[in-house]
Amino acid sequence: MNLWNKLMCYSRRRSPWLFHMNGGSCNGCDIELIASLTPRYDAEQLGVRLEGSPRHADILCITGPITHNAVGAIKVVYDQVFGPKAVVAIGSCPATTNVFIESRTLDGPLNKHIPVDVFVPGCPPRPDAIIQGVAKAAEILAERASKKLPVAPVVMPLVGEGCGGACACGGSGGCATKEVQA
Amino acid sequence: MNMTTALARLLIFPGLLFAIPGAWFILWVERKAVALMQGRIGPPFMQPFFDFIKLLGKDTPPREGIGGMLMKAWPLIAVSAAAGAVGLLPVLPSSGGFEGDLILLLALLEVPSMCIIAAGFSSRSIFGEIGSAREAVLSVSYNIVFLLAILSIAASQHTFSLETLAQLPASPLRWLGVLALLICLPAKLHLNPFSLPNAEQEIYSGPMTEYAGPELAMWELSHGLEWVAATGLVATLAAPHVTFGWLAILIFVAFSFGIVLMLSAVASATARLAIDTTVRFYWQVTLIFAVLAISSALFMRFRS
Amino acid sequence: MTQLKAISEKLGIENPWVDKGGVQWLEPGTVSLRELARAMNELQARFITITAYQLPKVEGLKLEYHWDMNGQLLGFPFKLAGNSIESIYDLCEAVDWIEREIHEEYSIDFSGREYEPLLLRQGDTSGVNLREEVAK
Amino acid sequence: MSYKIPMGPYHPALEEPYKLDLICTGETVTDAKLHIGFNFRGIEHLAETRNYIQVIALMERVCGICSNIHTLTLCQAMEGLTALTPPPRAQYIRVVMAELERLHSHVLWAGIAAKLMGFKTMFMTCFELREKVMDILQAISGNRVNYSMNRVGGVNRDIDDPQAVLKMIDALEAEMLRTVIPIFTTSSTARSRCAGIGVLTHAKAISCGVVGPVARASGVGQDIRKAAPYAAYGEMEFDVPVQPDGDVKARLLVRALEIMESCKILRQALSKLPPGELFVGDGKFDFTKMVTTTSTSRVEAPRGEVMYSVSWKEGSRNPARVHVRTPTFAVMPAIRWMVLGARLADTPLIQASIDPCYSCTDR
Repeated sequence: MNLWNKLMCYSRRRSPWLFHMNGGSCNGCDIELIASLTPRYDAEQLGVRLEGSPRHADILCITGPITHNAVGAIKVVYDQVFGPKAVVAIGSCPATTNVFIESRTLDGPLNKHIPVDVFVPGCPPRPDAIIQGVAKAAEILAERASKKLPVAPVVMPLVGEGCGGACACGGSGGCATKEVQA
Repeated sequence: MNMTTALARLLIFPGLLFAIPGAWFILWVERKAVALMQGRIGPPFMQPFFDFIKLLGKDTPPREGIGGMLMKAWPLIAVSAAAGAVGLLPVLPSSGGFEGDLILLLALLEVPSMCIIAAGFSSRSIFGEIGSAREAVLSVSYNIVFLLAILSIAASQHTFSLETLAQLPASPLRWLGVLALLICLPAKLHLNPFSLPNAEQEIYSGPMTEYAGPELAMWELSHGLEWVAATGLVATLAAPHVTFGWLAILIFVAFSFGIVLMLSAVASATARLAIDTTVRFYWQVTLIFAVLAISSALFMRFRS
Repeated sequence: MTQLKAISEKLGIENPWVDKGGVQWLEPGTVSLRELARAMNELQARFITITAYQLPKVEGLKLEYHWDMNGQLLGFPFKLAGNSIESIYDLCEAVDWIEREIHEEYSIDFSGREYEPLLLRQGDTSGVNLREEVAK
Repeated sequence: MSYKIPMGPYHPALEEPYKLDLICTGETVTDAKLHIGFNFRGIEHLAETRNYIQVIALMERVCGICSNIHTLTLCQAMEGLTALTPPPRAQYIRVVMAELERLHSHVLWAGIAAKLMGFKTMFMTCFELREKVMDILQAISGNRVNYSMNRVGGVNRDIDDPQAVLKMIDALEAEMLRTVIPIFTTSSTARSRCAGIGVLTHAKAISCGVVGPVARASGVGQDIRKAAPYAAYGEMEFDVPVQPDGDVKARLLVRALEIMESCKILRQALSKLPPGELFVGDGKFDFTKMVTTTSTSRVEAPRGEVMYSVSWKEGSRNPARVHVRTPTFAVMPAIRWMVLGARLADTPLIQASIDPCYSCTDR
C-alpha cells in the first residue's frame, strides 16, 4: 500500500459525513442522532458532519422499520450517495422491525433492500452508541477502500443499561410480559 | 513586476503553496471557534485537510454534454480566481505590484460567487436554482457597499495600487472603508446572518446540492481561498505597515486570524435573516455609508 | 349539565344522555348526523375525532363522533347502513383528515366529498384495516 | 411565474418524512399541499393482534418524543375498562413523568426552531439544557426515550430521589430565564424571523379544531389538564398561558411559559408525593373475563390533546380496537392556512412551529 492510499484510508476514517434518513421511525432514534451532535456528545470531534444532500455523504444513517412508502425513497437515496459508502442501521427497527413485526404496511428489515454495514441495536440506541456505530462504519469505509472487498455487516454491542426493547423479545413486548408475570 | 516574481507570488507566497494550507487552517479555525462558543470541543486540527483528501477519493458523478463540462469547470475557475486573488495580496513589503492591482483583486474576488451562481443554474436542480437566485440577489446588494468602500479608500489616497495603499498610513476615511468591508464579509463568505444561498434547512445545500466528490472538494477549497483573500484584503488595509519581512507576515497572519475569530463570533451569535431583510440591511448600510463618505470627503476638501 | 341541556334544546330532543366513563353519550338513532354537526357548530363545540369500529359480520361498521364542549367529552355513535354515511366536511373543516383516514382504513364512503389521493398510502387501495382483507 | 417546490419527504429541515408541495411565486408561497403517510406502520391495526400487556409496549413506540404520554393515555383508557383506580402515589408519579416529558419536548422544540432559523448556537444551548432533563428521566426509568413507566393500575417504577429532580428543575428554570427566553424574545435576528410569521387566526383555529400550544397561541384557551383533570392534575395549581397573536412568536412564547408552568407543577407534585403503593390490580383483573365495552381517555400531551378509544370484546386477550387521535393529526391541516402568503424561507419554521410529529400523525 503506497503513501497516497494510506493517507486516503486515514482521511476516510477521520471524515465521515452523514446523511440521515427516516424509514418510518418513531422519532426516538432520530432525536438521539441529533443529540449525538450536541455539546454533551459532540460527534464533530470525530469529523462527523450531518450533510443536507445525499450527494455529499459517505455514510447513510437509516432509522425506522422501513414502511412501504419509504422503500423507494431509500433506494433512490442509496444510489445518490457516491461510493465508497457505508450504511448504518440505527436502532432495532431497521434490523428486525422491532415491535412492529407482522405489520402489513411494513417492508422491512432494511437489509432486504440495501446492504447494511453496521447495525446499532437499542430502542433507541444511546447517542454514544450511535457515535460508536458511525466510527465503526468509517473504519469499514477505509478498509473497503484498501481491499476493495465487501465487508460483512457488524452488529455493535448494546451500550447502556436497560433493555429498551433491544432484547431478544422479538418485538412482541415479551420483556414487559416477563416483568409482570415474575 | 517581472515574470519570475509574479509566478513566485502566485504559486508560492502568498499564492497557492501558502494559501491552500492557510485556507484549511482558516476553515478549521472557523469551525473550532464556533464549536467552542457553543460549548463543544469541535473538529480536530487538520479536519478540513482530511475532508479534502477524502472528497478527492470519492467517485466522480458522471457528467455529460456541454452542461456537464461546464459543471465540472465552475469549481476549477472559482479555485483559480480565488488563488489569483490571494496571490495579489502585498503581504511582503516591497514585493512588487502594479497600479490597478486593487481592481484586479476585486474582479477576481467576485469570480467565485459568479461561479456559484452559474453552477447552481447549470445543476438543473430546483434547490440549486433557488440558491443561485439568492446568491445573485445577495451579491448585488452587498457588492454596492463593498465597491463603494474600496473606491472611497482608493480615492482618498489617490492610488489603485494595493502595495502603495498598504504603505500609506491609514486615514479616518480608510477606517470607515474597512468597517464597511467587514460588514460585507459575512455575506461574501456565506456566514450567518447572511448564509442564505447555502441555507440547509430550506434548500438543501443550495447551488452545491448536485456536486459530489472531487468537484465538491474544489468548492470547499475555493471557499477557503476566498476566506484567505477576503480576510487578507481587510488585513492589508487595516494592519500597520512594517518594513521587516517576517514581522510583516506575522502581522498579516495575526490580523487575518483576528478577523476570522470576529466573523465566527458574529456567525455563532446570530440567526439567519430572510432575503428581503438582508437586502434592506445592505441598502441601509449603503445609504449610511454613502452619506458618511460624501460628508467626510467634503469636510476634507474644505480643510485643505 | 346546563351545556347538555343546551345541546338537547338545540337538537329538539329530550334528555337522553348516558354517562359512561366520563363521556356523555347520545343513544344512536336520536338525531341525524348533519343536524348534529350544524348544532355543534352553532354551540362552538370543538370537533375531536371519529372512531370507526368493525362489529361482528352481520352488524357491519359503527362510527363514533366526538366533540368537546368546555372540557366535556360528547360521544355520538352512528351505525352504518351498508358502507356509506354523509360527509360533514362542508360543515366542519376539522373533519377533513379523519374522514379521509377512515375511508382509507375501512373503505367507508363519505358521500358528498372527494378523498383522492389517499391520506396515508397513496396509490394503494382502501380498506387496510378490514379484517376480511387480513385473511387474504 | 409560479413554480412548485417539493419540500420533503426527505428534507434536512425535517427529522421525519412528510411532503409539502409549495406553489410559489418568486419567494412567496401561494398554495400548499400536504402529503403524509411515510411513517404509516399500521399501529392501530397491529394493536388488535397484541395482548393487553404487549399493546402497552407497542403504543409506547407510536412516538419517540412523547412515548410516556401514549402509554399513559392507553393505561387510563384500559383502567376505564377494568374500573381500576391507581393509588395516589402512582397518580403523582404519572404527573411528574408527564411534566418531565413536556419539559424535554418543549426544550427540544425550541432547539429545532432555533436550528431552522439558522441559529446553531441556540440549538446547541437548548440541547444541552435538554440533557439535564434526559439525565433525570434516565435516572428514574433507566432509559432515555422509552421509559415504560405506566401499567394498567399504576406505574412500574418509583421516584427514589425527588431532591435530584428538584435540583434539576431549579437549574433548568434559571438557565431558561437567563439565556433561552431573553435570546428568543430580544435577539433582533430571531425576532425578525418569528414575529408576524405564519399567522393562524382565532376563527381559523376554532374551525380547524387545532389543539395544544398552537390553539393557545391563537387565543383558544383550552387545556385538558385544566378542563378535564386526569391523574393528579386536579390537585395542582398552575396557569394556562394564552397568547392572542397566532404567529410563530406567540407559539414560542406559549411553549416558553409552559416550561415555567411545568416547573411549577413538578415542584408541587414532588413536594407533595404521597406515600403508598405503586400500582393496584396485580392479579385482580383478567381481561378475558371482561364484557364487551369501550372506553376513552384524553390527556394533554406536549403537543396538545391525545385521545384514545379502546374497545374490548368479551373473552378476548386482545383489544378489539385501539383508536389514537394524536395532536399533530388535528393541527397539521392548519399548516396550509399558515403558509399562505409566507416567504419560502419561512416555511420550514412555520411548519415546525406547530411542533409536528409525523410518527404520531401516521401511526
